[in-house]
Amino acid sequence: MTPISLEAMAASIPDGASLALPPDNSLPPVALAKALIRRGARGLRLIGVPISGFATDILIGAGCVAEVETSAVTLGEAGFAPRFTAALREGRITIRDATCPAMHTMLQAAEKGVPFMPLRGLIGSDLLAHRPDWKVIESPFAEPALPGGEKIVLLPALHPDVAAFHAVMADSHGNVWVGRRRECATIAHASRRVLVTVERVVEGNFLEDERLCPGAISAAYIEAVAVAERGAQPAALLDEYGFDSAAVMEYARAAKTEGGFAEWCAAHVFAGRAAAAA
Amino acid sequence: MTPISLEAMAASIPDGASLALPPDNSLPPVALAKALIRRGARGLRLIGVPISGFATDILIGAGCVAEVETSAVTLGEAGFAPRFTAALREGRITIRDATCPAMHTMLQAAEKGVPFMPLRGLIGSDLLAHRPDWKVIESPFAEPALPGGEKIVLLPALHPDVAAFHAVMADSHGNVWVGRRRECATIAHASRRVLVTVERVVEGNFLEDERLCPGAISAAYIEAVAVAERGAQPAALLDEYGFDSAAVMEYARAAKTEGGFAEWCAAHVFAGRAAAAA
Amino acid sequence: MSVPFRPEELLATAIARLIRAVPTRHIAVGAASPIPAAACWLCVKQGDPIRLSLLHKRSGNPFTEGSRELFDLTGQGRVDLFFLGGGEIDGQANLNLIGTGAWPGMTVRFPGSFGSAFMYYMAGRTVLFREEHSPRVLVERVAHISAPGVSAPGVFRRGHAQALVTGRCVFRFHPERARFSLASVHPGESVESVRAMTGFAFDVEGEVPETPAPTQAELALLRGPVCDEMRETYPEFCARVFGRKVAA
Amino acid sequence: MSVPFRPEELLATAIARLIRAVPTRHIAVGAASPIPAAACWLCVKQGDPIRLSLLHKRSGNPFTEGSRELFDLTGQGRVDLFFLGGGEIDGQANLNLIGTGAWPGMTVRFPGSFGSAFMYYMAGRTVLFREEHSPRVLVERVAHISAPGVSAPGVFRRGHAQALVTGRCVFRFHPERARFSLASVHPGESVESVRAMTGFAFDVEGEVPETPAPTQAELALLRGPVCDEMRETYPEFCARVFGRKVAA
Repeated sequence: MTPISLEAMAASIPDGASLALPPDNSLPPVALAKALIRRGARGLRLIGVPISGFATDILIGAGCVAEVETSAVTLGEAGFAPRFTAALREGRITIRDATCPAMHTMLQAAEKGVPFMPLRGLIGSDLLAHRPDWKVIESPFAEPALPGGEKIVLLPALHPDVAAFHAVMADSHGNVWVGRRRECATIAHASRRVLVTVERVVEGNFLEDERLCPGAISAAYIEAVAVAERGAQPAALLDEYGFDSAAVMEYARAAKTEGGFAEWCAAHVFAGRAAAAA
Repeated sequence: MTPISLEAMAASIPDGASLALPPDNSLPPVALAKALIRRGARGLRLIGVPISGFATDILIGAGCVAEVETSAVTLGEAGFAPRFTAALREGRITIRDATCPAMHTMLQAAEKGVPFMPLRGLIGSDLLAHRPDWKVIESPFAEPALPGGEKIVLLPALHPDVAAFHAVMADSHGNVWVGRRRECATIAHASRRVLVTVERVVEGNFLEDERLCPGAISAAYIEAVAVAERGAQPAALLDEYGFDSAAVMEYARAAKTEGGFAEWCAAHVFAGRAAAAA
Repeated sequence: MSVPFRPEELLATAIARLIRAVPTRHIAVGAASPIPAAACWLCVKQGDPIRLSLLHKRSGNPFTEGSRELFDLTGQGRVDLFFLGGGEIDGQANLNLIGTGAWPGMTVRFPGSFGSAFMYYMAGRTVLFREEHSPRVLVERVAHISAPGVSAPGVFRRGHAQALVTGRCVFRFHPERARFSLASVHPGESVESVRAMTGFAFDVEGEVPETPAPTQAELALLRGPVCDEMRETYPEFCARVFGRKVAA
Repeated sequence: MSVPFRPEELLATAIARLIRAVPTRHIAVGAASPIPAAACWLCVKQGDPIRLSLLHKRSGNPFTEGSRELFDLTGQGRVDLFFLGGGEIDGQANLNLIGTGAWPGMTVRFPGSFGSAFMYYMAGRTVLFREEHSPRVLVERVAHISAPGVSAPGVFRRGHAQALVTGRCVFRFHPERARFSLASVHPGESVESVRAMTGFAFDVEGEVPETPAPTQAELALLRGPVCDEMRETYPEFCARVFGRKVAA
């Protein structure tokens, strides 16, 4: 397995692609998001699995995004996501609101190769009213608690064009290791293409190691791997490095305004490239 | 977490319970099956996840079983399961035939707390004709490959009374480690009670260890743990010990007849107890 | 003799009493504020045999199937109690985590519904928690329903709101009539002061007691072992409320 | 100049040719006999860029989500080729893995359907393999259908049988007319000898060639690197067919 460069990986994601991203507590590919900003991506349709965080906000701020399908966009302790909020108000993006288990369920339907899956809840929520793609049926199975019959929602399978996340490591065969963050496996299974950034590439085969295998995703699903050290920061990466609250707080303050965001980008997204080119 | 004895665990499984068991390549609780034979369990309804092997055949041979719901009963390289075949012919058990992904899907529906899940395939198979609990509907979602509409099967959630498997180890908190055999997690999630035999109990907390956590099942699901060294034999246990083909071949030969099975039981199921009591 | 306490400590002990009011084996704590987490730890440290699944705990996160496991666990009926809040909460216990103005929140946009449109139906019960108690938050009718307080017949629903705890009072929820009643008012508040700051109508049955102050034993647990458990996940809260320095 | 070869080697090379006849990125091999596995390894060792997922490989088993992953993978359309057999196979390529006599196999019970009632529809294509070629196995109409050879309109079906390889011949399957045609006969067989031992009617189009013998290069690969890969999973097969001793 030969890793590609981060910039080549970003270049391989076409404008307009639907791109599934895990949130800040689950291996977000922040370095790749910055590379997408540098390449000037446009019209991306982001999918939050099941919510969206820092990477989504910076992509929106940089004008890369047309639509977000997610259950929430948040910077966690640092508050509302400022560029998401501004872009939504200004009509520059659309949002398809969902609820966390609905995002998981739609991806699991794709993972299992079925056209839909049911989910309880949802009925009576205005989310449902705004999702014509979610259908209510009468369940054909008897539910003892509901002798009069049960209404239930069917959610369609969601097949992202691209899934991207930041794994701890890849092995010589292109398998990647995500540990307990198994939702990364679900999006890998559900998506047409899977792009993974990693801290490092190691020798060997995770699938041959009983201790590493349960947290691995087979190379069968993975199109390309790129090395991006500290590629999830400011988010945490399992026990490799912690969440950088100060950096997210600084971002949240800066990104309150368009100008502040542009300055933040100059310092944190483009500065690296200038240095690398020098 | 204080382990209970194997005999106490067997005693806690009531006659008539539905009992989900993984097959020979996935941590079967063979020692527990032998303890069930020793306690004289009756009327068990076994569920193969997704197929059934050695443990199922010995339970059937000993008269513990009323029904099997599974996708196959087999001794693998050692051929047909002799006591299953004999009991079925003699009308002493009934079988509800399924297909592997249907077993997984029914358990995943229980895992997700939904009343049913769809599965493709199945239509045109006689399996479906013999499963009145499986329903065919018109999918409410458009499938581009089928402009005239799609018929699809809905399978009901399957909630076993008890799930049992043999894990490598338990920790001080009652978490257990099954490595890559994640179907054990699915049956743990889907079942009302979960009983786990292990090779050993170790200090610590698997959930705190990024390397062990992905292959662990949280104690949240587990009612009791019992230590049973070599508890999966003659089946294999990950990299702990291999499959004992010779023992299975010997069983397959002996169990061709009722008398041969009785002799095998005397030597391999009851002998240990006599020795322990001495 | 009463010991001085902080408002957060009052709220945590009030929530702990709601937890203990109903048999509870397993509580999941999501992205909610640290106060519900403190209440859960208080019950545990008082010896209640409760399992806590803390979604945001980094080391020892209880979920090994990724973030869907919380929802699956709840779907299975294994979560007795969950906590939810809302940008708006109305008198029928409807929650709005979407925003105000035209859909999808063109006046004020909140982060989004998270898991509310599932958890609120499928958890054994829910304690609603929102510190801000104002007519802006507690409204007659939410602008958009992320998750409804009650459900029509034919919809599978395992649980409802047990109570709504705010910075001013504790409301109990009655799903059969889809209304709140005032259960207790915090020190310094009255039925009238609560009514003045609440956008929805609620019931008052007889004399409304004051929310009991934390006992000395409760405060000792909160400031000691509860704080110890919470520092990794909520360092700033522990520093601010319990006066514990953030570890270097 | 021909080298002596074993029947298993002929079958493996015949299957390898069927694999190579269609672009193939990923093959899953289930509980089938070792001969299809040998065919897959032969293609790999000949340099074809094919990924193999061997369900029964113990070390390095490719599945990290337990045994459901094979079925999910196939549901996703990521498996181009799968192998199936059957206690009975009929002229419409219906498979019976249930048994004969009244349901559920009261005369002869087979082990069961395994994943056939899903894989046969959802894999890109299936090579049917059954060494025993007799009227008992290849029947006019199977007693019970575990998995049907063709499906009605309105049923999602990604693939069908590509071919049926037996100890006597190779049949090609034509899903549009739901019939087999005779593609080649193994050395020593003829159209007539095959017809005599086959319980179903099949088509014969023009001259039926003999199944090509394995080349010297194929035999060298089978007996060398292919055997090396297969010994862990199929030690007895490797000992019997390739003359390799079982490791102590």
